[in-house]
Amino acid sequence: MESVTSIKPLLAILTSIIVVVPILLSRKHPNVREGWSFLAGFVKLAIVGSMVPLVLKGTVIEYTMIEVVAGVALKFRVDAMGLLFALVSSTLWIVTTGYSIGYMRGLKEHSQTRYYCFFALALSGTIGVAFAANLFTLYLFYEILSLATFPLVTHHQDAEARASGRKYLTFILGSSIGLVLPAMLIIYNITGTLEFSNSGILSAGMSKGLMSVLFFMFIFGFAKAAVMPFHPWLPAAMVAPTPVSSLLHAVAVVKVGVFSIFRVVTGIFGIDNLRMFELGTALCWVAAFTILAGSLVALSQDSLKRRLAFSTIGQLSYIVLGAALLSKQGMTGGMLHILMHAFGKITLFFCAGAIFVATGHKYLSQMVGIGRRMPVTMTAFFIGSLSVIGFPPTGGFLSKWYLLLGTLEADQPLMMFILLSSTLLNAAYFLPIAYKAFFCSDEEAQFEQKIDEAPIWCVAPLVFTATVSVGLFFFPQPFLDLAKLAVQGFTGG
Amino acid sequence: MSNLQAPILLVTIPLLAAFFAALGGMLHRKISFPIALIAIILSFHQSIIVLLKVVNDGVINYRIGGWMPPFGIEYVVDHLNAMVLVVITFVSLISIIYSKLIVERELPDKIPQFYTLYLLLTTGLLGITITGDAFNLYVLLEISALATYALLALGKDRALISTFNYLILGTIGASLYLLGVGHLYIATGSLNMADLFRILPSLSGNSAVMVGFILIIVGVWIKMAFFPAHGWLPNAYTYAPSSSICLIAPLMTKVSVYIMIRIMFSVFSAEFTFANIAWQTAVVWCSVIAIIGGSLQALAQRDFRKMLTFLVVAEVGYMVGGVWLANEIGISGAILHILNDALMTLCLFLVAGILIFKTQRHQLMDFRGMFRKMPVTMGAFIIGALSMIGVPPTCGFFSKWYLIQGAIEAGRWEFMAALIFSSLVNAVLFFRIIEIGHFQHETDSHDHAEEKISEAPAIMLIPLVVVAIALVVIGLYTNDIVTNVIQHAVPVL
Amino acid sequence: MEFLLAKYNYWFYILIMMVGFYAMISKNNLVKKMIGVSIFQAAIILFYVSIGAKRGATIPIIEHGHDAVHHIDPTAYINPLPHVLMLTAIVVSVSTLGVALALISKIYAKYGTIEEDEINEQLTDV
Amino acid sequence: MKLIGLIVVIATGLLLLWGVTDFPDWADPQSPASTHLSPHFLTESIEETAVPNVVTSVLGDYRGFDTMLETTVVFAAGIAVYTLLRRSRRKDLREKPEMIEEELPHQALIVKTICRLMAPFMQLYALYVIAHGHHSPGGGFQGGVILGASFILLAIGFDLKMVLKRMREKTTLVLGILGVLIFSGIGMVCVLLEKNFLDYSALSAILPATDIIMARSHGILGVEIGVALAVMANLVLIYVNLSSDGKYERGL
Repeated sequence: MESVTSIKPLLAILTSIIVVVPILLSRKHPNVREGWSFLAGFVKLAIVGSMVPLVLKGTVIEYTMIEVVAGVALKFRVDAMGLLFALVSSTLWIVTTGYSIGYMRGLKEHSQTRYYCFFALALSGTIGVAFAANLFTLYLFYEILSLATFPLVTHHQDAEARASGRKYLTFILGSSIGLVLPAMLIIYNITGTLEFSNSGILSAGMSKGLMSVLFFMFIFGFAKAAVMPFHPWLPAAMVAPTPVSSLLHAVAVVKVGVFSIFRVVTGIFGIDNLRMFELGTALCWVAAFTILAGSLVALSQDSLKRRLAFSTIGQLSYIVLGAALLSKQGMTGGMLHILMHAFGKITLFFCAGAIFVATGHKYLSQMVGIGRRMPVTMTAFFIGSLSVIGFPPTGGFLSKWYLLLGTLEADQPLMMFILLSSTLLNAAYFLPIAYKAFFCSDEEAQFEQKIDEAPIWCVAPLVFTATVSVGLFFFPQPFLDLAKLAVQGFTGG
Repeated sequence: MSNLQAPILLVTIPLLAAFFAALGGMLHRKISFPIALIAIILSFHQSIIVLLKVVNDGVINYRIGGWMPPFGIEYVVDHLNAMVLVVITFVSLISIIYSKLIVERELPDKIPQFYTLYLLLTTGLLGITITGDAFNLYVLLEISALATYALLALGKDRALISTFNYLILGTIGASLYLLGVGHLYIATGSLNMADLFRILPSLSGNSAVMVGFILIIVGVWIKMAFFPAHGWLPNAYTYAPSSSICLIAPLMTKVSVYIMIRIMFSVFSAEFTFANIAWQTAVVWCSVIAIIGGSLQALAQRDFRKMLTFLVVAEVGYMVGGVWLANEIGISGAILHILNDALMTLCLFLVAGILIFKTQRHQLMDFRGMFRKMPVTMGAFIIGALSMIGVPPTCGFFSKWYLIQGAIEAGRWEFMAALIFSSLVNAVLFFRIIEIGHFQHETDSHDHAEEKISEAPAIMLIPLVVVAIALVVIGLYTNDIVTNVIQHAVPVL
Repeated sequence: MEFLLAKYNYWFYILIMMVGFYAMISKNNLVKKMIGVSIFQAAIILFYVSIGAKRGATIPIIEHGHDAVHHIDPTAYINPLPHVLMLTAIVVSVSTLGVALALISKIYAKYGTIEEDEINEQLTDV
Repeated sequence: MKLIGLIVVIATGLLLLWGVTDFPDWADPQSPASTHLSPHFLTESIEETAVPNVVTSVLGDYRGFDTMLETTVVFAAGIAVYTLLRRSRRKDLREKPEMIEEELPHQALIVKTICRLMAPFMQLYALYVIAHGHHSPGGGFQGGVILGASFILLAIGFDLKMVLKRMREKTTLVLGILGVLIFSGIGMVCVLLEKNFLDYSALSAILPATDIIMARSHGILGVEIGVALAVMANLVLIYVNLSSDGKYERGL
């Protein structure tokens, strides 16, 4: 595979770090401040987008900054998988910025400058993980992301935020220092490198015990992927303002977790090694458990955001499962699900936020008949639900389709069964919401038959993402191509 | 024979300046500060010259009085002490600028004496580092010790009694060192380190040499507060005046570690030192206890400075343990940690000093609302904290990296576990403070009127920011430092 | 016996040193601790000076130093180096003692006692 | 605590005893200490420095740097004690009004007279010890200590005021600093003359009619004077501060 050296990946990361300065300087003028955020968003997207044609041709873009330890450099490498993820994150950053304006101003939140600064930093962390060429660089940006999101999660600075922030850090930071760091060092000690390679850097000659221990240190260490039992931080983090939950805890943070798992599975351990030691199957079971348990718990949640959070936990493990299947179709499905779930879930979170801005309600029991008042929002909600459930004609169907094919290819019919039953569960916890919103008797309805939507800054983004969710079903290119290209690289096909 | 005078100048400039500061101070108390400042700047400059010279041309030998060693006293600058010299002058420079205002407030009637003692202490530390003569080292050890006693005793509360305890233990340590040197002298007839290094291998098995080694090492351990002789340090440092602690806390223990390394590898040899595996194991276990015990004790503190002092104890464990891992990576890690730990300890003590300067208090609870009041200080604090925890790209991460690599290489899992554990505890420690700073406001948290920013004066802030930036920059340039400097300092094993 | 006699200086230095060492560690009175320190350091000085001794030699001042150059027999004079070192060590111990006494005097002014346990009692009371 | 202390002490003692077993016999002319460095000093001292007292030549020249630093140690101790004890604020001075009026020293006529008689002789002897250190036992330290002792004797025999009248606080401080400055200054002059630090042979360039060897001898003398001044002044400084608790009033 040919590679090109270009500073673009670094620029893409730096854009959102540098923009912190003008944001801080213009803190007295909110319109200018948000203008900077938008500008950075578009610049970033343009940089990321400009790399697509090259990568689609099978080229890899590399940029080495500095060698920090012998054999380990601060190095970026843009391949199909990373670009796919970066594209999703930077697109959704712009959308979320728009949504933030509506949400934060609608609720007159405090410390908005701090909010936008850390948001930008978090995005840098995300893109950094996407473009990391080795485990060290990935770890570095992973930690930056953990730290940058802490002030966002605890934005309200009250007792609840404090408790959640503590839980958030305990899981995220604790697992990454306690598990990922030693695992990384042991691997460096064995191999002398941390560079991701398409066939893995560990040799097959390792003992099974050591390899399994290391493997699960990574799986659980990347607690952002919320694989059970390392999931409790995610529901807790829902105390954050909704734009944070939507971008970070449906897209950036959690996807960074699964993305890291993907990277480690393919780039460090190598598919062949994992197959040989049957670690893929073991991971399948962990993921399957998380899928079912997450969905079941989601059923019982009354708080809309918590329900979404548990749904996210389940959905994330779809992606982990995709990786764990170690089959071409499964991995394609997993990668696509990063994208599809992102658009679907962010729509749902946007809706939850819009409802909160417009009515102040958080609980499902208070939302009966809300479709009468906010038809646009709830229609988008419905579409988002369909996408997450995996119902055509939404993007979610495609990724689930590939995942199901993957189970067949990997000869794991049981996993297929689990996927299907979880789809039913998804339907069971999402559809009633949409149903009750529109179809209820007048006595039941808690809202007047009068359209009163959230501010336009809130509604426009969610309409956009819902539309994209549908659009992705019909036009999955170039994402599908990127995913296939990436998988081709790993499996050597 | 006009040769390079930098090695002697960098020691004698502060020494002469000490005398002039005392003389000038009798004329007017404000004269001593500029004298001291200029001297330390010059000394810093000379140390950089020396470092560059060593990196380019190798070891420098300087014969004092023009006498041939071993008859005369010799200065030997190799890669190891060239680096430590720069660290010492840098820390000294930073904290002399920083502490100008503090001195004027804390010790208004003792300003000239303060600067005289400060310069003597710097001289002592520089001399210890640069000398190539075992007895000369003892004299310098005492100069720095006497200056330290006086500086520490100027503090409040229990300063007197804890300084007295330090004096007793420090004297025991220095006396044991002297006794050990006597044992070497009786066995070899020489005091020059290089000469001893030549003669000692022919005396293997000589009990006088063995006892000499034990006495010296134990003496140095007492000086550096290594478990179980660590009891004196926390109290002595906690109650010290914040003007001098920024010089003492980062350097004293580090210089003692340097002495240990120097004695182990440049007077004795690695083969001699590591001949007995049981001893090695015992020392590593002691450092494990030091690390874990220090961290846990730190966790129990409510006073910020006392917490830091226990961390100093834990960090000593890092370095001693790293050296006694008995492999090149571990020793590199320990040497790198001398540099990194000096800077991060400095950074945190500078923050403590600013806190005391602004609020007159130093409990953890006094960080309340600090993020709003002092954003720059807290920013630097966070960088220092991250470095202590070991989050990339701060330099603390990289020394931990090397130390853990060394532990893996040596198969000392207990040491690795202790390091990871201490990282986790540090994370708890510092995020507890960040939480206090972030959440607890004296005013209502939803108050829109931004609280007034009230930072420390620029003369204190700029040194702090410089150190914080240095923490990151040094982290990024770790590889250059290791390949150009530290690699040459590590004995071939 | 031969063996014991041949090194008797060294046996004694250890004995004296341990007396001082014990006082340093175990005495409650701060001044007594300092006396211990002094004994300890005196023992070290004794140790060093013993190294310098040489049977049948005299003090290291060269006789007829300013006469014409003649052969100097190094075995006729004792080793000067330990004496030089101990001049330094004496000064150091005096200096340490001075600073320690200054500290003790301040401690006395503050706590009204120089017994360690009484000071500790006062400290825990606060 | 006492038990632990005892155990530590006994353990250390045993360790040291074990170390002694491999020592060369006491006063053995063939011991390494007597054969490695010392013959060089003994045989070359006169040739290289023109100083018959080898202790002085090693102290002042071969290991002159050690000596300079130990002078610095005394200086550091002096400054440390001064910093810790000296009270300058008026408020501090007014504290502690209760002073026990001990009349005894003032009435002890015999003591006073003897002290007064002794002091000049002591000082004279001290000067001799300093100046004659090249040829007989003695040198800067010994002379400095005797000088200092003469002042302390006066302070004990009379009272502190009497000494302070003859040697003011400022004079003591300046002399103390001057002593170490002389020493390190000579060292720096050598550097300025493009030789190594403390290489007194460089002084032959500025001293009239001296060759390299004699320059070393003179250099040692200069250094010894510095040492003497520093030791005297700092001992007096330490004594005065300790005995008067930093108040410079009465003394013991």
